[in-house]
Amino acid sequence: MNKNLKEQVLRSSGVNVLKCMRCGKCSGTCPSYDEMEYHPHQFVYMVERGDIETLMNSKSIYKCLTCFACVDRCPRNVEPAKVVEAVRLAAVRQQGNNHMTPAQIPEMLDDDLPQQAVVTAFRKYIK
Amino acid sequence: MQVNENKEFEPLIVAFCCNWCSYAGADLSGTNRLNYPTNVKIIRVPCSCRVNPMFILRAFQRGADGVILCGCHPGDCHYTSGNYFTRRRMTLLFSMLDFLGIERDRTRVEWVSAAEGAKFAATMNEFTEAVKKLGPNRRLEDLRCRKQ
Amino acid sequence: MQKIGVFVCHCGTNIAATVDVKAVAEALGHEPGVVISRDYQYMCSESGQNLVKNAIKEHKLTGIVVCSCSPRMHENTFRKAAASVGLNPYLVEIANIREQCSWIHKDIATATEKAIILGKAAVAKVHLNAPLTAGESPVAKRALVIGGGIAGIQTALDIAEAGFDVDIVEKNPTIGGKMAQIDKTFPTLDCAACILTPKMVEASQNEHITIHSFSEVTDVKGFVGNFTVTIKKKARYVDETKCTGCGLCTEKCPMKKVPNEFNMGLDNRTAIYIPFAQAVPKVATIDPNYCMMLKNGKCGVCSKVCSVGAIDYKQEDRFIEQKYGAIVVATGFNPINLDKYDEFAYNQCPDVVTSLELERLMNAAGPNGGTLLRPSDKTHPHKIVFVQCVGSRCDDSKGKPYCSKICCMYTAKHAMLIREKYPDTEVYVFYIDVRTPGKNFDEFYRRAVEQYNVHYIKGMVGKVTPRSDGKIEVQASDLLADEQLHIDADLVVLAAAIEPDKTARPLATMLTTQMDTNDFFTEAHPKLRPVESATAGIFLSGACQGPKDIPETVAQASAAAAKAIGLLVKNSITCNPCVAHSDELMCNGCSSCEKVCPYGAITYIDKEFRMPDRTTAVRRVASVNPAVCQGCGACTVACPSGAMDLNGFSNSQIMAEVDAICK
Amino acid sequence: MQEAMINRAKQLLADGTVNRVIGWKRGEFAYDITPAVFDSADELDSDFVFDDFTAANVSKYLVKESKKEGKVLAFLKPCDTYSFNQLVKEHRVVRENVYIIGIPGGPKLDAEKIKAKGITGILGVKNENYTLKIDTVYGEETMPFYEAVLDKCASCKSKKHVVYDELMGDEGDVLDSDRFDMVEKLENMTAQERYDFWREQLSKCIRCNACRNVCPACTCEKCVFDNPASGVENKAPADSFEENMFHIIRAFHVAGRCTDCGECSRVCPQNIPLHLLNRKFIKDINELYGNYQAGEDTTSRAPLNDYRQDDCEAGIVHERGVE
Repeated sequence: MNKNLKEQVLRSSGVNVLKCMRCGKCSGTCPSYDEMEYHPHQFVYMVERGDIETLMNSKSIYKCLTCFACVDRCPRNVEPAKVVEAVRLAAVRQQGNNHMTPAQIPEMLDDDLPQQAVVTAFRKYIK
Repeated sequence: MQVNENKEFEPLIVAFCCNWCSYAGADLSGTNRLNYPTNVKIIRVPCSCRVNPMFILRAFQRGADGVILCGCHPGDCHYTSGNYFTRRRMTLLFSMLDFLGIERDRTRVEWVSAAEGAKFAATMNEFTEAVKKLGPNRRLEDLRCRKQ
Repeated sequence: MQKIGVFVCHCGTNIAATVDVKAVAEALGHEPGVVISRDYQYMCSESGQNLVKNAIKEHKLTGIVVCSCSPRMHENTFRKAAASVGLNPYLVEIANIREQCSWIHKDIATATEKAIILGKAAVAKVHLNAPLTAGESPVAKRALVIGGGIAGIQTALDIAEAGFDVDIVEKNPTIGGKMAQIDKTFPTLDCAACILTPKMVEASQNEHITIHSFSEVTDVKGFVGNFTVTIKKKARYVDETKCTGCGLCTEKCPMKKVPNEFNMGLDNRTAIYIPFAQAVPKVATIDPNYCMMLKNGKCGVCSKVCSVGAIDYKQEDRFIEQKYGAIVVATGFNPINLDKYDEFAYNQCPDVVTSLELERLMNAAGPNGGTLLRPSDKTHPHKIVFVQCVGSRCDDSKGKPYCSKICCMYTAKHAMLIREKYPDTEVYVFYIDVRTPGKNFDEFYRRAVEQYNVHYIKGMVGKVTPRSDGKIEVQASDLLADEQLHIDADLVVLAAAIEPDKTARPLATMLTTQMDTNDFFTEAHPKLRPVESATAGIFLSGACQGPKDIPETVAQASAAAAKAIGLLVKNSITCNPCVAHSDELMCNGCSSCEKVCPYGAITYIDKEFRMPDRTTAVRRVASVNPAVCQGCGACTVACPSGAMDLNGFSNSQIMAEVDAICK
Repeated sequence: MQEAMINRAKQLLADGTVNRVIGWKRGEFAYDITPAVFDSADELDSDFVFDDFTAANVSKYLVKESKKEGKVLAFLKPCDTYSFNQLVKEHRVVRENVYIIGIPGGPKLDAEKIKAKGITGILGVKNENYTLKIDTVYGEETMPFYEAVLDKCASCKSKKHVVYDELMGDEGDVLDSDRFDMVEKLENMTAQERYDFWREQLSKCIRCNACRNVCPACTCEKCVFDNPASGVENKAPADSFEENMFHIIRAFHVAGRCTDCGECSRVCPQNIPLHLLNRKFIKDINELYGNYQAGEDTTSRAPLNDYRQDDCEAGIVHERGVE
């Protein structure tokens, strides 16, 4: 279990996973359920257990549509979609270490490339 | 305030405790033989809301170095709402004393239930230590009441 | 001239081991006013008490201080001892030198010093103690029960059984409450009407019970033993004393399209109606919102057909006033409104029903005569989905934070009854947890699973979608199979959370009783006084205090009755003499004290005063009702002029203690 | 204005609406103006004054006046109406016995500030385009008008009348005032600095009781400080403690009831900024329990006679301001 990762996910999602009463309504309501290896209620529970890496390595994090149906319907206001988003963010950030360095920028610059894309790339990959 | 032989400052602490929770909590810390300093002297009141700001000022006038007020936890008041009024009154009074430059650590409100003997003892230990650090109450004393 | 006796207890070695009791007795003997100071092995023992008593007699003591254990322990012992030899019990003070001194300190010198200071504080206080006499106030030998459901009926029957008059106030035209609407009861599956209606009849025939149906409490004044209550008897446009309940008017009434609240609006009734066949009182009531005679003066059929002339279109609300010694609140519950849970499509689809609606659908007196049919097309449902915890166990923003307690059991009951009667029906129950503590409860639920083959699925329904083909698509998760299920159901039943009746909150204000944030009445103590409110003389019965099933409700109803009877058998109640009192000469009449009084014990009167210049002036001054005041002292601090003071803990007494401690 | 007020008062006396008028009259000096009751038109003509020095709040006098026979006419400035309303709320005045004419408020002038400029022998003042022309026995002097304004008017909180039977002049609004600035400044000092500040100020107290006697919230039938049975009776500040005690208790007793009319500081002969104590309570109440203006209405619960289950704990004092 990776404690730092768990804290990072909890902090960036702002979700208190301990509020979950394991009713499964999030998964009952999820339109992407069949696409996902791990389902919304499992996200909440696995984050509670600190099992973040498994989630990060799963395709499930990209299957969430962020439709927020689970957030809307969760009786305990746990907001599972925000947890999924936070895990996705953790995955994205972690990969960044060897994706882009400032030195690479000049060769990448392209007049057609919007500047915002560079900024976004940094925001995503360097941390 | 007492000064003992090795000159260590021994503060005088007056504790107002409500009859139903905190006084019983103090009794429980006795029953469980949990130590706290002799500096603390308890006055029993029916409810923390019985404590008039004048009593607190009076204690300081007569030489107390710290005053602590204990009552039931909010929501548990024997009289249902007394401690809610206490909380507002004491918040404002303590804020005013602070405004006048009186040390903040000389006053305190703590909620202690009848089951929290350990909390009572710990609170009294802590509070006594805090007041000890401040030294004798000089900013709110009546010189005529100072003991030689 | 004060003559004070000091008695220092060794408590064996409990005190004497760490406090030099002789030194304490010696030191306190020199305090002003102290004429005798003694120490003794066990002051609370027979011989110790005799020592105290003899000293009181011999020295004609005006007050005593006992340095011993906590006053919570033996204050009463020594008060009684003092009273037995003629010393007012409130002239006794205890210095707590055991729990708050000897037991917590180890050093004999400092512990002794502290014990002396605590003793001095008690002596300083007892100097200012005044003899107090507990007042008495009479008890009106009549009880009021607010709410005529099973809780109210049971309470009233028990009180009447003890021989006291009791009035039931019920806001609906009939007593019976929710239980009257229920089809069968768990865990025995006997029919609710069969066990309830005999009780209703018993209540109506009991000579001690008066039923005020279609009535409301509008005002409560007074205090324990002496409440004055105003009851509004709403106009029902039918003379109760004449109506025989023959029902001819309800047959002939031309206005037949009124949603029938008894059947949860699943069918219609007439504008003049009797809620159900076994209603008590069995008297017709005209609904003024639908009656054409009352609305535009055209009709009058019921009046024409009534052979006893009971119809009275000119009837008005009547108010009656009655004195009561005790009040029992039994206002019950309602299922919550499901408007905000649109994922369950309750408002879109008639075939999504609440459990209480299902009770009516299945009941022989219900809209379908006991055959379970879908409300939309009156066909047999073959697949039924039950959804648990709808609005219960939610975050505050999403619903009720508590467990509604009864849903697990009634759902098991529904599932079982359906499978019994219609074996071709598949029943699914989506649950988060199945909570069935109670006698024969878990066995009952297991029977539903094992014998009746009800599909219990751990998981929650996420979405309910009515389809054009008449099916209802239920999307849910099955957590154990780790699967998302899609069920084409014919009927969906929602176990809606229950909440206290809306009339409870204004009633609590009238009664000055406390409620929690969910509007359930707060009991005086959650463990030890579960059927009393914190306000003396007000008792709680049934679901108004928290979610309850029928057996629990009846148990609590009888407990509340026992408490009320315990009060009513007394001719008078002794009041706590340590109450607040106001010095009229100093009172400003500013109403601050009234605002902080949790018991409504303070009222204001205009009183004439003779002024120093011999004129008279009328001033508004506070007056404390000693029978209501509980002696918290909140008013004493709210009072800016210091007119308000508290017996037994007066300003001067507490300041004397402060001074003695700080000396 | 004075002319119009006298005329209206005479009318109301004549038609029997009221049988007396409470207003102001001149004392020994032009700036020495005190509240007074007038029984007749003649008295009004000869003595009634309303000018830049009529700062006194007459509300408190109505505690006694409103209990006498017949109706009394009172001219109330906006700040006075708050005091009056608060007294109605506390059942201290009989509303039906008072006919209120709302009159425009200040800014009123502080004679002390004029004298501080070395200007003495004041006979009268005139405000010309915010230059104060002062007629003295030694000739005319001038000074900027705003430098002579009373402190309580400089931080005026409202130009609105919260209660009246009729209005003279235009109705104003509640203002955004900077009245808590000085409280905030003190809060940001160290405890030692605050202590030194208040010791210096309160040690000037001579216990003349002017603050208490003028305060419209201090209307107790018997003040605790005059009551031997209260245990805190004292009539002279014999020790620094008593200087503190008197002012803390007085401020606490009016907390949640003080309308911030500023009369206490205006009348203090020692110029102690007593209003800061009251404003500290008002500021705390606003910040901790929600904005509350005493006297704004006659029905709301005073903050100290009210509570919320989620109120902050007393420990919040440790988290605010500077130690």
